[in-house]
Parts: sequence; structure tokens; C-alpha cells
Amino acid sequence: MSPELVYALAGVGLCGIGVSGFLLLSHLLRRLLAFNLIGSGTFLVLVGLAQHRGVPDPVPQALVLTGIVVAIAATALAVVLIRRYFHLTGRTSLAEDGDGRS
Amino acid sequence: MSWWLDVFLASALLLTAVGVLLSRDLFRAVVMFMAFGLLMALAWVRLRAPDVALAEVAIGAGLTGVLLLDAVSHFQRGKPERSRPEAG
Amino acid sequence: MWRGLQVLLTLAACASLTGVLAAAVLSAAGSPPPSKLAEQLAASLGRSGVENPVTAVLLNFRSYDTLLEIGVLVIAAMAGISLARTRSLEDPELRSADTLLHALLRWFIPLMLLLAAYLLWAGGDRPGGAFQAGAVLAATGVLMRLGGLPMDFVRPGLLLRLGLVLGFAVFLLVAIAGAMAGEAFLAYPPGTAGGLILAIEVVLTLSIGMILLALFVAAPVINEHEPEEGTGS
Amino acid sequence: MNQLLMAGLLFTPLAWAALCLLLDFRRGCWLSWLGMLIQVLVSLSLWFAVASSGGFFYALAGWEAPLGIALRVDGLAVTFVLLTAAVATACGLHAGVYLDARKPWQRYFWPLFWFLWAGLNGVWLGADVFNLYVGLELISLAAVGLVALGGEAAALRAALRYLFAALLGSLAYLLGVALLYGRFGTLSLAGIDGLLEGRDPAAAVAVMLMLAGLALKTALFPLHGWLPPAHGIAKSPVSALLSGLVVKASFYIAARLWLELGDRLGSQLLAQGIGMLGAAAVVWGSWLAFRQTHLKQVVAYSSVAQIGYLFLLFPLSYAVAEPVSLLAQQGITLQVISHALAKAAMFLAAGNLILSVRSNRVDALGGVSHFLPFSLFSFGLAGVSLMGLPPTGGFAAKWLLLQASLASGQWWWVAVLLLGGVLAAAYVFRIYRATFAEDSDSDDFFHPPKSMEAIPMILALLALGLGLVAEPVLSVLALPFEVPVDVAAVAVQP
Repeated sequence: MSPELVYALAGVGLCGIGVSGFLLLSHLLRRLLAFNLIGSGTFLVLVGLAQHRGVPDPVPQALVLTGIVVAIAATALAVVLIRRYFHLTGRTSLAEDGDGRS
Repeated sequence: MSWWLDVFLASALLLTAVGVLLSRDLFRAVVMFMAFGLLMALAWVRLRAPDVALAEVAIGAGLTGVLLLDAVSHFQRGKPERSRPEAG
Repeated sequence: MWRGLQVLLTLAACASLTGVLAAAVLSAAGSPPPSKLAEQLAASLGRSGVENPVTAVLLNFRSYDTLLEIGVLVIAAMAGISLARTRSLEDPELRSADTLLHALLRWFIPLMLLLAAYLLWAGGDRPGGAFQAGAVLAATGVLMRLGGLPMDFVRPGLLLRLGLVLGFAVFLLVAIAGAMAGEAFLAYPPGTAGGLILAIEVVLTLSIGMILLALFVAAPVINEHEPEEGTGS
Repeated sequence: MNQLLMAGLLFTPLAWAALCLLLDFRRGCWLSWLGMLIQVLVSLSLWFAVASSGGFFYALAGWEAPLGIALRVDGLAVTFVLLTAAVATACGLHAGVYLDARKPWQRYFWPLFWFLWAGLNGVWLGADVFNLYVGLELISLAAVGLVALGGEAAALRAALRYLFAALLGSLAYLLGVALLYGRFGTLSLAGIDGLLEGRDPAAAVAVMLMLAGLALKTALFPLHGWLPPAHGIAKSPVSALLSGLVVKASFYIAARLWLELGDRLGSQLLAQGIGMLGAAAVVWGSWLAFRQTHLKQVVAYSSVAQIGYLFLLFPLSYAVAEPVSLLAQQGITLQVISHALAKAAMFLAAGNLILSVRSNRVDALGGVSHFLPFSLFSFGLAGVSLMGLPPTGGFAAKWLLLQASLASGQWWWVAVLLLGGVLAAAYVFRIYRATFAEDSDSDDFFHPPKSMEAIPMILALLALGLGLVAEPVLSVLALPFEVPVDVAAVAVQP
């Protein structure tokens, strides 16, 4: 197994971990962290799998750069929304009952 | 030799990710996430993607981390955000 | 009890998802080598205007992706500042009187700016480029803000919005200029690719820095102009 | 000529987004009228250009498909571009009057609106799986921004739910893209289609992931939980955009993937399963629409139901004869168009009703029938299209789907089509009954301007008339498509 493939599989693992966190956690910031983990895992799969023959491939690297920028845009927007939501309601989760404060 | 380095780095990534999600303290979770970003940057170096590594350090670990830390520190001060005039 | 079962089921589902994905990755890796995109890219790199292949993909071959992606950033920044209603990017509560910190920052910030300039310039033939440089620029702003340095020079208003959109607008103008000259949308006229890419990268760096900083600054809720509850239609 | 039209089509929304960001709401509104006029003219010319001389690939930045990004300009794409121009213009005109220009955050409405439009056009024309991802993100973030605009707690909550669902869906899609690129080394959909031979486990997993992510973004039952809050809480013109166009974008990508690759990567089980979920969405969504206490929630749940019909495409186009599959595709296309027109009309009319009685509750509508008969009539006319009664576009769509079901021996979908129509009638008539209730003691109605009443009426009439002009609209879909040499060359195995 080539080293690149090790990273691709680690990326798959990250996706699994991230998705379970995304589904099981209710705190909005934790879900945001989980989202970022899934994103990183996806990027590792993209580059690791494309380069598994050991040749660097600039196309997926450029795609990952685009993906990182889109991810920070989404994360930053989510943080703004979460903070304002917290400010207005005192809640940090979307659950109907309990206020889910950590 | 270098193969073991890759396996080690990959396992460290996975363990840190679990740590991010399982840590009870939100502040610690975010700090772990920043460490995760740095490990990712190392992984990008190993994947011969220096452009991505630079972006990961600056954006993934740096800016995202600071953004989240800033948010956590306000959550942990309780409901009134800092700029409420009456909050002392 | 019910919650525990739910957690177990979710974990099991995620584990099987991971297994299927891993199998797919291994299966894809075992397949015969596919298209010849890499050779095509190597053959066309000379005509792209830059030597760093990642920059060539981002700002020439797949520049439409990058244009839309800057659009995504602008959207996030707009949505952020639409909620924030900040008066100033400066945070009065954070303005500290710690002279040691100020002195340190005054040394550190020029270094950061230098790093951003280097990354921007390096993007043509070495690792680096507008995104990394823009992120460093934004980080500099964040440091200044956290360190409590005065930032009166950036106020939300026309100037801030102009800064947010500047990189996007210049990119778009270059894109339409190519189309007006009879080429495809986003195409650079022959021989001008290198210069135009550098120009686009410079304004993109400024705008990306501004956008990320604006999003960081927009996050705190400042309680001065609470919107009256609308009718919500 | 086509080159210039394409450049104009891509340039205008992005440029207007940038310009409007520099203006306040009023000036942005005047400028946007000009932009909408340009977009409508460009879309119409492009539609006629494609209708007369066939589709083509448009290579962006002058680089052909696998290396660069090519746009696929075919009959279906330009039809949806035209549909977007029509619906977005209607929503934009309505929003210019409907939204309160004095609110400071309203200045961000126009930039977000134009970015949304740019993203939609990008998706209709997209032929590159990663470019489609960026287009989807553009749409999602602009839509979330529009929902959150104003920053009230309930809107933020809905926006956050929407954002998280959209992000998860996008990542599932992106993971599929990563697998496809790893397997085939190209991102162009045509290239992947050419390289794919028979069954391929990696590609199958990739397409399943992408379909799952897109189903979440399209709010297919049981992943629809985020849709009603977001579409219900947004301002009415925004709801109209979201229900009419935005959910169709992710469905469109799913349909394109399925029609290109589904024959080799799908299975009968998968196709029937997706169809079942669609059928469940029709029944469950309609039932919930019937039960809602708030007017816009009724309309939003009705969207969940109407989206369900779209997913009948999957069973009706898998492993069936070519003409049957074509019938199904035409039926689904008509359903997308008629639902976009009718639902936009319905949300805009609902906005007028709510503005008039100053309440979102269904039981507060009593007496409004005397006061706003025009808006109420638009609402009902749009409802007739949703029910699928002749001669509306909804009827033409269901008629084609019915024929496809019977011709492929899948009679069970006929029951769904009929039941869905009856349930739609139930929730539309419930609103009507509420408006005729005389027990209301309030006669304090606000009268919205005439222009705001005219817009939903025009949309509703378009939905009604679609059934009569279905033939020429559908003929554009079957146009010859010019396949450039480069794409064909990539498709050859190395």
C-alpha cells in the first residue's frame, strides 16, 4: 500500500468520525467542528486517492484549496449565525427542549 | 521507515479527531482542532502538496481556530454577550 | 436507554459507511490508470502564464471555479455583516494599554505583512498564492484586533463593502474583457496571462484578507441597534 | 453570437451582485430592474438560438473540457435558464415592493439575490462535477443568507438548520466527486460517462453518496425536516425563490447523474427505493400541509409533497424502453417547470394575504376573500396546477408520468399520482374555506399595491397555460446536441 493510500484511508476514517459526531452531538459549535473534520477527510481522500501512484497531481490540490476556502466561508458564516442565535435565545443547540448549554 | 511515519501521522490524525469530538470542555476541543489542523498540514507536506499545507496552516488551523476560540470564550461567559451595557 | 441505543445504531451506521467507503477507495486504487489529464496539464502549463501548476489550475484552467468561490466568500461576508451591525472593526473593550504587547505587535505585524507579500509573489512559480497571502493578511488583522491596536481605518460602510468586492470585481472585469475581445468568458488574451494573473492575485489577496477579517469581526454581537421584531411575514 | 450571449448570461448576475453591494436597497432595486431585463432578454435569445440550431459545449477560459471547465448548453439547460429568469424576475419585482426598504440590512438582499441567480445558472449549465459543487455551495450560502436576513431568533434557527443540512449534503456530494476523480482522473461528466464500462464498485459508491447528499439538499422524505422552517420563515419573495428554484438545482444534478450513469451504476432496488421515498413524500408532505396552522407552512409542506413527484423519475427511467424513459423525463421536466411557476405564485400570493391580515395564521384569514379576491384567486389558480387538473402544466406533467408508469408496467405509481392530487385539493380548499369564514370581527385590512397582486397572477397564469404549450417546450429537449471532438477523444480508453 502506497503512503498516499494510507492518507486516503485516514480521510475515510475522518469522514466516518466526523459524520458520527455530526449526527450525535447537539452543541452547534461541536457540530461545526465535526463538519470541518468531514471536510478535511474528504480533502485527504481527494488528493490521496488521486496521487496513489506516487505522482503529485496539481488538479486535486487546486480543488482542495478551493474546498478549504469554501469551508472557511461556511464555518465563519455559521459562527456568526450561532453567536447571534445564542445572543437572542441563550441556546447553543437546535433541540426543542433543554437549552443544551455545554 | 517513511511508511511508518505516514501510518503514525494518519493514526495521530484519527486520534486527534476523536479527541476533538469527545473532549468535554469545548475550549479544549477547539485547541485539539487547531492541533488537528497542524497535523493536517504535515500530512499535506507528506502528500507533496505544499500549497495546500500553507493554506491549511493559515486558514484551517489558524483562522478557523481563532474564530472558534473567540466564540467559545463568549459562550463560556454565559448568556449576556460582552457588549451588553449592563454586563459588568 | 433509548438514547444509548440510538447512539449505538448511529455509530454502527457510521462504521459501516466507513467500511463501504474504504472498500470503494481500495477498489478505485486497484483500477487501471484512467484519463491523461496530467499529461494534458503538463503540456499546457507553458501557455498558462505561471509556473506553479496549482496556481495555473486555480487562475487559468479552472478559473471559473475560483471566480465562483470568491463569490461564496463575498456571500459569507455579506451575510455576516448584515447580521452584525458593527460600527467599527475596532473593538473598544479590547483596546488594551499593555505597552509590552503593543511593542511586540508593532514588530510582529510588519513581519506578517512581509510574509503575505512574499506568499503572494511566490505564487507564480513556488508554493503560495492569493489564498495563503490573504489568510495571512486576515490573521494580521485578527492579531491587531485581539491586541487592541486601533483600527479606525476600516469602518463598515461603502469603503468596507468596496474592499470586500474589489477582488471579485476586478476578476470579473478581466473575465468579461476577454469575452469582449472575442475570446471565451474568462480567457486571457494571448501573452497577457502572466501579468493579468498577478494583478488578479494582488486584488484577491486584499479582498480575501478583508473578507475573512470582516467575518471575524462580525461574529460578536454588539447590542446597540437591536432590530425591532419584524412582522416576519 | 452564442459566445456573447453566454458571456452576458454568466457576467450579468455576478456583476449586478457586485454593483448592488455598493448601493442601498432602493437604488439596488432600480439597478436590478435593468439587470432583470437584460437577463430575461439574454435568456430568451439563448433559448431561441439553441431551439433553432441545437446545443453546444461552451469552453470557459478557452480550455476544453477535461483540463478546463466546459458548460453544457442544451435544450434542457436553456429551458431552465429561461424558467429561472422568469421566476426570479417575478420574485425580484415583488420583493422590490414587498420588502421594507427602511431596514438597514435590506441592502444585502439584492447582492444575495443576484449571487443566487448566478449559482442557479451555473448549475443548469454545469457539466463538470466539481464546478457543480461550487455552484451548489454558492446557491446554499446565498439562500441561507437570505433566510437569515434580519436576524430574528426564529429565522436564525431555521437558517442554521438549513445551513447544516446543506453543508452535510455538499460534503457527501464532494466525497463522491473525490472518488470519481480518483477512479477516472477527470471531472467532466461526459468524460466519466465515456470511461465508465459496466459495473464499477467505486463509481457506484461515489454516485450513491452524491445522490444521498443531493437528496438531503432537495429535501426528499425523510430528509425534509429543514425545509418547512426555512421556507416558512423567510420573507415571501425569498420563500418563492427557494421553493420554486433552489431545491430544483440539487434535484437537477441528481437527475443528470442518474440519466448519464444510472444505467450502469444503478439497480432496480435503488430506483424503486428512491421512487418509494418520493411517493412517501407526496403522501406525508400533503398530509402535513393539511394539518398546518400557519399559511406559509402549508405552502412549504406542499413543496415537500411536490418534490416527491420529481423522484419518480428514478424508477420510471431505469431499465425501461427508451420511449418510456423519454416520457418520464418530459413529465418530470414539466413538473419542475409547473411547480416552479405555481409555487412561486402561491408564496407571493400568500405573502400578499399575510401582509393584508397581518398574521401568518390560517384561521386569521377570515373575510379576506372580500378584500383581496385577486391574490386569493392567484393562490387558487396555482393550487389547481398543484392538484394536476387540466389544462394546467401540472396536469400535463402528471399525464405524461401516468403514461410512463403504465407503459413500464409500474402501475403502483398511478395511485400515488391520483392520491397526491386529491390531497393537494384538500389543503388548498382548506385555505379557501378559512378565507370565506365570516365570523371574523376584524375588518382592518391592509391593501397591498396592485403590482404586487399582478405578479403572482401572471405566474399562476403561466403555470396554467403551460399545459397548452407543453408540446413546443418539450420539443426543445429532444434537440440534437453537438458533441465536440475533444470530449469524444477523452472518452477513448488510453
